[in-house]
Amino acid sequence: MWLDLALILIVCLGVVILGSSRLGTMIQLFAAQSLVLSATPLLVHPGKHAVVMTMGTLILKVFLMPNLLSWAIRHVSIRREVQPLVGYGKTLMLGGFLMGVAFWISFRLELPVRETSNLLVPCAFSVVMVGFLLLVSRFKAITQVIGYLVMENGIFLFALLLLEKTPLLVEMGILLDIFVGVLIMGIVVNHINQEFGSASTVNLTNLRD
Amino acid sequence: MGIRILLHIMVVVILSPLLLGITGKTKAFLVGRWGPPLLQPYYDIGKLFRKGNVYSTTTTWIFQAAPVVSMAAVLVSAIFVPFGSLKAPLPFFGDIILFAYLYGLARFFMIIAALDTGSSFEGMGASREAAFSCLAEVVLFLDFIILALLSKSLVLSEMVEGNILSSWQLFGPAILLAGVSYFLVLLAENARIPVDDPATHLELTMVHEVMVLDHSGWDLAYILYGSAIKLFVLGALFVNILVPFHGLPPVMQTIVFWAGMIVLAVGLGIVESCMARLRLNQVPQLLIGAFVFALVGLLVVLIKGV
Amino acid sequence: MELFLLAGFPALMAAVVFLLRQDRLRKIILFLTSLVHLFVTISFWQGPRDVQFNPFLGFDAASQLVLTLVSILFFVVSIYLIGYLKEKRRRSNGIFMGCLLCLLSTMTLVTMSRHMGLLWIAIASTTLLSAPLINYYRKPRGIEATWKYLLISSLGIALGLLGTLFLAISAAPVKTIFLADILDNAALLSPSWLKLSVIFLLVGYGTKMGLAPMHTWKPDAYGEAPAPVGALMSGAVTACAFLAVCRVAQICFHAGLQRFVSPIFILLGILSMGIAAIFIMGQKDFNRMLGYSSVEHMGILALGIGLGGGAVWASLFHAVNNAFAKGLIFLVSGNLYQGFRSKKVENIQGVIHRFPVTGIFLILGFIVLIGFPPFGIFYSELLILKEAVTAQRYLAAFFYVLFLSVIFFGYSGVILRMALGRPTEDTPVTAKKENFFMIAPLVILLGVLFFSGVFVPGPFYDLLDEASALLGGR
Amino acid sequence: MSLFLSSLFILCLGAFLLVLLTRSRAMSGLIFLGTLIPGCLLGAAAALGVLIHRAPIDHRLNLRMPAGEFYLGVDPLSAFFLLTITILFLSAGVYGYGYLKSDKERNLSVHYALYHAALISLMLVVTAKNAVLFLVAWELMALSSYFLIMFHDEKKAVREAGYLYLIVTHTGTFCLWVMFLLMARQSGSMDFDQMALASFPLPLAGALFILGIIGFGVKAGFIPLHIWLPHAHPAAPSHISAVLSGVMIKMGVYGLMRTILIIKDFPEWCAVTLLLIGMISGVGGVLYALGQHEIKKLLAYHSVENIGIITLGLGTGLWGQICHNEFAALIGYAGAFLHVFNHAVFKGLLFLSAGSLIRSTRTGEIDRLGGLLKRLPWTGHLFLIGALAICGLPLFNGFVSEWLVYRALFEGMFHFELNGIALSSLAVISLALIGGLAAACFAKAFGAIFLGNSRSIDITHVTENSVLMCVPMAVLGGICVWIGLFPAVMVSFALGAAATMTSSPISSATEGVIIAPLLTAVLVLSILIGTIAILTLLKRTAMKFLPVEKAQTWGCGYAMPTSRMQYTAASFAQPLLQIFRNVLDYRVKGNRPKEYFPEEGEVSSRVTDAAEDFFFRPAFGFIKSLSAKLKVIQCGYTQWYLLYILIFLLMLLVWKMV
Repeated sequence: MWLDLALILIVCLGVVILGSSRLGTMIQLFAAQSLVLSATPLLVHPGKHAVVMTMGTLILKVFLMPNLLSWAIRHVSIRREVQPLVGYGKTLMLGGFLMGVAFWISFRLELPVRETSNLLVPCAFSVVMVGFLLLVSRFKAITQVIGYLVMENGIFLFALLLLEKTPLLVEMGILLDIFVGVLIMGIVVNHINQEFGSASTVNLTNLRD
Repeated sequence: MGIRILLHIMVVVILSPLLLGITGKTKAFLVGRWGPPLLQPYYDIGKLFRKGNVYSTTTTWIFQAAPVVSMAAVLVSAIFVPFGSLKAPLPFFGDIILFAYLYGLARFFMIIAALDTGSSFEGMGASREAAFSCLAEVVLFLDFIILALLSKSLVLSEMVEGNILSSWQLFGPAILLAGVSYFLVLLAENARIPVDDPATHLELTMVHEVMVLDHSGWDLAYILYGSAIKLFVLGALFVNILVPFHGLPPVMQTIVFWAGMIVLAVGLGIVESCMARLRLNQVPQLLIGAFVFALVGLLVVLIKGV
Repeated sequence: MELFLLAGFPALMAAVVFLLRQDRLRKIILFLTSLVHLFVTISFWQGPRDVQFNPFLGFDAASQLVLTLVSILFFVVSIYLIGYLKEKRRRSNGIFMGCLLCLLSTMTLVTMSRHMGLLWIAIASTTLLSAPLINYYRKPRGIEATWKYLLISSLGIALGLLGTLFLAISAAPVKTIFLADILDNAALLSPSWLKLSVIFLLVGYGTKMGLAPMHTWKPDAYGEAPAPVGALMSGAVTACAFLAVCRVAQICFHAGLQRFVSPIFILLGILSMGIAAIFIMGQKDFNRMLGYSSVEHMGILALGIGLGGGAVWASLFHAVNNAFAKGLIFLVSGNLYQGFRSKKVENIQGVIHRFPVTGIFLILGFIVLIGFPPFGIFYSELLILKEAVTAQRYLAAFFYVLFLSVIFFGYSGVILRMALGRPTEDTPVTAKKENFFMIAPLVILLGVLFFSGVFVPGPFYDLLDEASALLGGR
Repeated sequence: MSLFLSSLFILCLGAFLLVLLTRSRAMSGLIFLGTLIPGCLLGAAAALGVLIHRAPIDHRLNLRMPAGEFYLGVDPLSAFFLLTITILFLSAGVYGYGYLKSDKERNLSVHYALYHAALISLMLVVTAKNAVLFLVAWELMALSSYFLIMFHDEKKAVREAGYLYLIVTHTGTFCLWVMFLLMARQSGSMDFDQMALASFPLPLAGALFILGIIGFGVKAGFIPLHIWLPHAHPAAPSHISAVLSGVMIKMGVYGLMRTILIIKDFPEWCAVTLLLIGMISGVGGVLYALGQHEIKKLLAYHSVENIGIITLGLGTGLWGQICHNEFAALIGYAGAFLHVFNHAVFKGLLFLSAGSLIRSTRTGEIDRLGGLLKRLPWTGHLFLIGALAICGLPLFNGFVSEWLVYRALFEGMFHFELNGIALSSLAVISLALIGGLAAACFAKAFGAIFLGNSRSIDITHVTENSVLMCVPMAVLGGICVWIGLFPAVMVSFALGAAATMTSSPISSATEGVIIAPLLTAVLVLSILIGTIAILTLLKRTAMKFLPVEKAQTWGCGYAMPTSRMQYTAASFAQPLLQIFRNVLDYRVKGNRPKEYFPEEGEVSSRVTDAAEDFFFRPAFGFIKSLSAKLKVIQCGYTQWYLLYILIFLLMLLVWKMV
């Protein structure tokens, strides 16, 4: 029962991120979502393995990455998100529609999920969809990075299904990779900012045919 | 076989200008004149043989070779055509193609000789000659097709000899149509009145005459003689196609053949005196008309079942 | 010991290169490591096909094929770099060289990994490592290309991760996702999770490989990247991605999902060739055109795998030839850029008469890319068409031939217009003579192409046969 | 077979050496000739050996090609083409050496190496017995001829022509790919021998026929697919266009014949299509040639016309095969074979003489030339021989092969049923029309260039070219006359090749029946030459006693005729083009002089190529515009790119999972 609550909370936080416009709040919301996320392995089946997972997510996604992002914001000195591709209201509506699609797909696929709750797969799908929508609809580079991270959270939810199966080494490798990915994105955002004076990807469109 | 070839050529060389004489006589007679004597063409050619030559500076050896080649080609083409009882001395399977292309060779040399002189009048004649002869050749081949289908053979003399009285009942109309279209080709090839006026001297209207404008002396003689022989040979072929005399005994064949030739000459004279020369852009229509006649003939043959 | 030499040694050298100061020393280290890597790979040819270092890392026929291809290409690019990076630059090329060496080790890791999770990590790291390589010149267009490359490939990697997770879920009874275990008891995998994972894996690794709808980063990345990086990425990195896709196909073949997955492959193949045909026609920028040519050749590879039977052998053969052909044409584009200082097609003219050697190699590259007989791509394209015709997939064959001819229009329009004719007065031609280091790699690549296309050596044939047998071809 | 392999080896050696030796010019010329002459002679010897004994020889090399294998074979069919290739390449090569010797600033050894490569690939195409080897040689031929055409690549027109050539041939080759693969699927192997054993159901044979017609038709130049020919020939140097139109387009004919040999039984409509293509290509080719006033473009269209004649022979042969009338099939194929050889010889001669004409006068425009026979005697007379031969006039080789084609068509008329007769008579009519128009066209070309006065360029300093250029032309002219007067040898070779097509050995009786009329025809021709000799003798003796003067041409009294008043090629062709104007797109433009004292007026007439302007140019433009419109996919917005991936993923899920 606690697991379902956590899943719903993660999905709602995702939607709130989608709706928010100020970068600072978005980073804090992401940190909150990662916090709830790190709790879920313990809820599914507590054990030595789960503890390591929780600690890993806590260190990386709750402390390290948000600080990195906020450092990037201060460094790049942008506060407010410019109008997204289709306007806030419509993005939220689109988010809702995509969640509907996610639920419909996971229902149609009737994937055999064993002892964990049947809510897990749809929620994971919808968080991935929300992250993707965030990635697609925003112009600021930092927001796109946050969208990418929300999508990673969704993928992490799926990983819960096979918690004790995959060896630890692979788990850590995955987390490490995500971290390095975000690190490089941060560096590139830094370059964008130096070159274009603003971290918005609006003027990143002269490579076309 | 050599003697028969020589005999054949002698007949052609001796008698062909006579044909022109008869035509000239009939044309004069129809307008109430006595007209030039029958042997007038012989006198003209004889006179030319005694005259000197004037060659233009721009011409090359082709100008002098063309009359010779055209005369020789026409002479040699006579070998394939039977004259009444005189059978063709050298027939072979597929000689109609050589027959037609020999005339092509003669025409080709006459055209480039005309272009050789470098004058605009000869060029005019040459281009018209080239245009009309293309269509005439097509009609000629269509007639040969009809004859070939009738006689199932490609030897000119056999194609013609197959045309006996009995074949007229079944394929009468086809042979008639072939004959008429062949007559029109005859007129076009020998520059007779409806296509081109042999007697005129207005360069802009001439076709054959203007091509030989610059020729003189022996060259002009060869050309005149060649055109006379060409008329004689094609006329002989016309008579062979139209008149079904091949079934008769040889003596009768000769009589009927030569009578046919005379009638042809007179006919030519009549046609020339009662028709005027066509405008140049109407000549293709005339030849296309001849082509349609021949085509109808072919259809008749096909329908009647070959 | 060989394991260290192959995978670990380059990474170590990368660290050394980061610390060094002088550029010249870095280039020599790069050259030496690639030489060592090449020798070790060649040494594996005599040995048995299936080598198992430990449960995670090992070789089979397909991976040895791709590894040889990667190391030859890397060696050639390292020689080219000596000539390419000759002129002075403000910023030292430490990061550049370091990333290159790490890239080599991660690519080796991809070929050697026997665990699907490890395979994903290796693929993800190749992506992240190649991002700074694209951004070498620090120009606005380069940064934009890098950003787009990063964003799209990280989305691809995320989908790949999802796919691997779904694979793990479907392989729950098997307890591990080691390739060997999955293949042995493929019947136990739950079909619906497996299908889901195959779709996500195909889209994920398809993005890395540059198949049609996910190809959009390719023209930008290859258009802006420096030529040697372009050569390496289009030749080696896509080959590794292709190996990953082959692993997925291998799993499907063993799990009996052949009828499920081949329509997807054929769709991807035909779509990629269609997109490439549209964009190569009348392309203004030479390197972008090479990007689209890479999309086209990846499409042919996917089509080959999809058709099965002899076409699998042909697509592996095609992968090898394509890698060397791409290397050749990209290095030639590097020479062109050094000579003409521009990538635009209209102000590169009469290359044959201005730089004869580069001109000849440009035309030879064109001949190889187009698939003219003496070289291998002709045979592989013919074999794929043969398989399409014998399998009576006439629609696919029709589109395949249609797009091949339209692409031929595009190539000859662009390359022949550049190669022939005379350099017009206003072409900004620097008075540079072609230096040795930028020609030698072209000669080596041409030699390898000649041997891989015309006089195909015996052992290479057997390797191809075993690899295609592995993937379910004849 | 060893003869053939040794010739291939020598040529490969020559090509290899030439590629290495790009620096020294003298050496490269020496090596070029040193390897070309023995190579060609050995090749010709091998071909003659097979033709005389009529026994096929073949050789299998154990070189492992990924799909097929290196399997060569010379049967009388390929031997006949091999003979044509070697003779023409030899003469064009020697001519080319002389033609290019004075060209200082170009790197010739690459050109020579490509020449060798083209020759080798052609020999391989003709002797390949394996579909993959055939395709490999076919593409090598297209590639090497492309680079040969691009010799003067500084001119834009040359590049455009080369580009068009490469595209059209390559797209045609894709049809061949599909055709050979379908045949391989039906017979299970890529070898032509196994394919010949397999039986092909009629509908499949029909489909293969269509693919073959498109694939080989593009190379041979059937009317709708001929568009590259009139562009490629003027662009290439003349010895290359001689080889291109003399031999390379014949590979299309060879390919068609090989497919017919393999598939053997066809539905009847295939023979009908072949005949129709022959007629359309023949008449269309010669009509377009009439409208051209640039010598090489004119000759290019004449290649299309002669391919039409060859296809007529082929069509009758195929029809005879379908109706199991061995005799008609035999003559039809023999006519086609002989015309292939004859056309190669006289078209090569015409292109070489056109080349030396252009080399001396710097222009190919007929309307600016004139009176060159006096300045260029060798070129002029050899051009005349070529012109007479191509028009099929009696004393030369063109007549012999056209006679055979006529004979085949008439044979068809006698023995086929109703629609056979109708089509054969239509074919005879069109062949007669082609003959007439060709004669008119070449009279125009020869007359306008070599006779009369020079129209606009000053030809006083025009001199004849080097001996190296005239000797090959003379050799080709000699061959034209030799076949014209002694046709028995070549006709028997053609019959031998035709026998392989009908795959039934011909008895000496049938061979006698075919050759006997030709011998009588030769007798008649000798009488013709005799009469010409006698008449000229008569005239010569008479001229001694009669006065002969030189004077100005009689212009009907016009005092100052200038050379520009002569009939130009355009005015010469005007009546004919007027007759056929609705068939051709014949446009006359320009402002005719209006007032009494007109200052200037000009008239120009043009015949546009229907197939090119109303089908290929718009189609090509459509592809370009479509691709430009679709380029919007790469719109530059990363968001859209990500959306593409998501949509594709969802589409896959819905398609595959649900």
